[in-house]
Amino acid sequence: MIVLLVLLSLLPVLAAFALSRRRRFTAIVGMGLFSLILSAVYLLLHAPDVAVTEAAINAALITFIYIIAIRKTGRLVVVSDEIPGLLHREGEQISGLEQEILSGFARQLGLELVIRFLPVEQIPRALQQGEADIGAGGIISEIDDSRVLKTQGYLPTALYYLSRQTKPHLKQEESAITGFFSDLREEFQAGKTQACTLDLARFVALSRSDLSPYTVRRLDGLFSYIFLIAPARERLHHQFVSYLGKLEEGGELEKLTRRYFS
Amino acid sequence: MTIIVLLPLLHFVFAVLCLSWQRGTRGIILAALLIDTILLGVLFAVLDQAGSISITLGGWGRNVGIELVADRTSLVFGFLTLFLEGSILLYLWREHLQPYFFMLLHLLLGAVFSVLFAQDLFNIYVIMELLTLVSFLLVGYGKRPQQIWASLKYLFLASLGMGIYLLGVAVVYYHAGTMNLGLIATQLTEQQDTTWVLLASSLLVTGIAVKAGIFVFSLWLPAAHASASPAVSALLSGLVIKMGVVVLLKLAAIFPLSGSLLVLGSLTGILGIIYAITTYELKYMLAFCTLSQIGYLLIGIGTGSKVALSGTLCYAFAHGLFKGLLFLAAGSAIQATGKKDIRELIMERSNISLITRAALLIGTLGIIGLPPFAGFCGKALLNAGTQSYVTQIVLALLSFGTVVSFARLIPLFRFEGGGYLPRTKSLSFLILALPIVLFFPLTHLFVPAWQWQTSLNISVFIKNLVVIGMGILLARPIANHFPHLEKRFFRLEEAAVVILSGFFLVFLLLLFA
Amino acid sequence: MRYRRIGLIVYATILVCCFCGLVIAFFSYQEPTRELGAIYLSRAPSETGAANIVSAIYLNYRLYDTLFEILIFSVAVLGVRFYLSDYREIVEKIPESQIVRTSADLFFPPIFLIGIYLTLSGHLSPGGGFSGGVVAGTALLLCAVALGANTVGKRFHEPVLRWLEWGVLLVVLSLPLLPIVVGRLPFTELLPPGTMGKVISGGSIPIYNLLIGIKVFIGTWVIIHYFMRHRGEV
Amino acid sequence: MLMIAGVIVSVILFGIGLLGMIFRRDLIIKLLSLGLVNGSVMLCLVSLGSRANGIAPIIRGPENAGYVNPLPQALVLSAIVINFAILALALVFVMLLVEHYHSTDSQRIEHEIKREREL
Repeated sequence: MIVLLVLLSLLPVLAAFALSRRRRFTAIVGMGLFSLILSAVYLLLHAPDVAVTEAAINAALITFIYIIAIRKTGRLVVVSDEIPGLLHREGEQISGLEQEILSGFARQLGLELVIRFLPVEQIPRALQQGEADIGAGGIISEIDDSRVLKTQGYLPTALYYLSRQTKPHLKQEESAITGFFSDLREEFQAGKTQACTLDLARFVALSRSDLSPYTVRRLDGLFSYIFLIAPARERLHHQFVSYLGKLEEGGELEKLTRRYFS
Repeated sequence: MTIIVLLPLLHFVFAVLCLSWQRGTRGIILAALLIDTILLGVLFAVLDQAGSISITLGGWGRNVGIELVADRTSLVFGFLTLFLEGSILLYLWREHLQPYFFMLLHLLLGAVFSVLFAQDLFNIYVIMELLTLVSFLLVGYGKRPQQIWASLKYLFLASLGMGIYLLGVAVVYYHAGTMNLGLIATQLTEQQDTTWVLLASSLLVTGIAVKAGIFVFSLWLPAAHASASPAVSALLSGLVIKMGVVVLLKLAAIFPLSGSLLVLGSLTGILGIIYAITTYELKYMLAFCTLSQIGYLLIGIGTGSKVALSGTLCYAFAHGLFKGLLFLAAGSAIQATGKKDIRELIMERSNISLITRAALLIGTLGIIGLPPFAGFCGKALLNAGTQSYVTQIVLALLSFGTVVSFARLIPLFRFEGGGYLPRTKSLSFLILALPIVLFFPLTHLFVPAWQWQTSLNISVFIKNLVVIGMGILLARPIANHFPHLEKRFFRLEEAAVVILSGFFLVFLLLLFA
Repeated sequence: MRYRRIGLIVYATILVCCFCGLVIAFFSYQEPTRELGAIYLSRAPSETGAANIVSAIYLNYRLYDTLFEILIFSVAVLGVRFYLSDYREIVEKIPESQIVRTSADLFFPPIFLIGIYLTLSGHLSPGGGFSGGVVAGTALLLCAVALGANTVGKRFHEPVLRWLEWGVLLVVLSLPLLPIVVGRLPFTELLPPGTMGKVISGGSIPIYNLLIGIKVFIGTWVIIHYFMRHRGEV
Repeated sequence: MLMIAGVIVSVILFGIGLLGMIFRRDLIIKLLSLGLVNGSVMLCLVSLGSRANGIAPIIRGPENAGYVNPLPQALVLSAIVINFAILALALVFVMLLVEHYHSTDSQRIEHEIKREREL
């Protein structure tokens, strides 16, 4: 009787715990455990048939197929915006400085590199949801987002403020870089954009088109490019930081940088 | 009496046969149609004499076994199923579909037949879940992402609804000690303390309402019905939605639901028609219209008089026919032009076959209730069955709204051009169009003559014609000046919240009724 | 936008709490009527001959419900097969460690036997076709994890499996209609109940258990196989 | 007493499942919550049939007292299988969606679909 009451009161706690987890794996295993306890409760409520069925179907089978469905076998998933020079498509291939760094890192870990393109502002969310491991694509060290982990800066950069008005003035909220770069470029070519902030790589890529109606101002301060890591992947964060450190020490980073930004 | 067991079970057997004997799919289809016709004919003959028949499976008593009951309601819906089945199978005759599809179709039909005869709350739960799963798979059959998402949303909300329903079953079983609807009714008259009925009936109604296409509850419906393939949309809109209504009819016979059903009916009718007026995508418009037409049926059930119940049956039958026809014809019009928007369809009307447009016209005439077409008969009976002025005004408003939303189709019907349409499809339109045109003589099979005498008079004709005329005149100004409507409620999370709010609405309505 | 979201959160939380409170409050916690349960308990042993009353209800008194349930299970298996069949396949990595294989070898026979036992003794003790079939399927799951799903899958001839699956379903669906041939109403029990507690007793309950067990075993294996072969990356 | 505890716990579980379905945006977790909603109703049914110091409804001897109510258990057996079917099929559909949208976030999928329809 007392065992039964204890188990019964454990059920809501376990369910609430499992369903509030950020990682899906934990949630699924938690619900599997929940089903196991539920089947024990059924047994104590003198319902052995139900207990056996519950344990076989809900605790074992469902948990198994859910775990299988979410299992990522050896993939390093990167979400990124498409920035010429850093990470961009050339036909079927993806190339760029960040792509070289990431593929080297993936090779070191023995994982397959998968890159998906997302607008910049959606990257932290994707990382937080566990849909991806690393966020890339010209992310500035100034990014104000405590939900994700950051690496050190691997390449110094600068920020430029472009405006159609003659006397550019900068508001705080206009300093964010948002959306797909390709959309931004189209808008620039159509002349729709009034003002925006750009980092060095984006600025270089844009400067091939006509920027004459804009006044350009370089912002003060030291900026650099960084990577973002999913908050649940602390170990990966640690490995990536040390990998970047090694690249810098060995001078390989400089070589790579020169290949793309001479 | 074995008929009411055979009708569903034979369909399940056919379903399995479809899958294992792939070459004979067409033969199986024809055999199923033939057997259905014969069985329903026999059932009609039996019911004509007996009124209603019942069987308790296994020869056990009503309390321990499962009882099946066939009455006038099941007969009417059975014939509706037969018409839709024939038409849809002909529509799909030339299309290359996998045997899997036909298996699902037969499972759906079998489940529909078993809902009609079900008399046990848990039995209804199991059948409704089968119905949910099969229609979920049918909506997603094309594997397009939009379809997949629409059907997933449907599954989420419908099985949430069924969870609520099962909770209601638990409450009923706990207090009444049985799940047989007839026995519950006797329990209700014997017990003194029946406060539990409030909770039980609001849970049951909420659960079923999610599947019955009532506006506040079934917000999954527009996306699912609009993104499915035409034949599936016709089946879902014409038939599957009605099964929820059938269950509500059965529930209303024992629980005191009339007031709340009246309010829910007016709500779903008016909200549905408002959304239909502002939507220009043809299939979405039809789907919203389905939501509003369910309002008629609920008002009829809520009124509860004999004439109104006949009207409900009549209108359900009619709505199944014309909504099936409209969805099939809309599907082939969209297929012919590649356009979904009504305005674009009108521009390219010369590519749409004349027969398709004629079918659309007959469906439209049916739905706006021009005498003597199908919609009119149901509306006349419903009108005569209600005494209160408020209900009559609501009914008139609904008719008016329907006319306004369908008046935009009028330019489509100009007699010109015309593309190609396979003969089997024309035949499938004919199967549904014929009963729409000849609906009035058909209703004499299940509506007693005295009900017609009380409900058919010159004022009903005039009223209907005035509403139709006003609707056509005012269609353009109304559609042009309608404000933009909020579409956020149709998302998954919001829809779930709205279902919960709907539960409280039903609860409060029952509390103060 | 943000305020809307907060408003929604507050509103929904209040709604859910009210819902729970309402249901708890409106339950009248009197002693429930046990009449129907008592009827089953007193009548079932003599009428059906099954010692496990749950089985007696499940496969005799309320067999009609169970038919729908089997159909639902079959639809699920069918759906998984249909929708995953053209989903991208993955190259399987078979674990190389000997421990996994040995433990699979060690555990497969007893678990499989438990499954068979549960299936066949459903009318005497807890269990029955559904749980037995799933347990036996889980035994195969162990093998599939250790040896790879495709290796295990090759040992089954796929068409035979499919025929067996649908054939069994056909038999289960047409068995209740069999009494019509004899001139009695469908769903009537034709076999004698036998002595309660004996291995052969319970009328047709063991037959249904066996058929359902086979059906569910195959279905479980198909589900496991397809999920392992077309592993997702959700 | 036992029954009351069972009913209260199952209604609380129902509420937790509802909250999970509404607030978690991840489809997989939404599905788990749906499973919880259905599972809680089953717990409710089983505990309605229970009684203190009961015996499992498997007849061992001639005495005929103290058995718990077998009917809810038989119903729950059906419900568990139905729940399984729903969860398995919905998972397949989620996998198909992820193949296309690369996300299990319901709101993002909804957003993408809206954009596709407007195009």
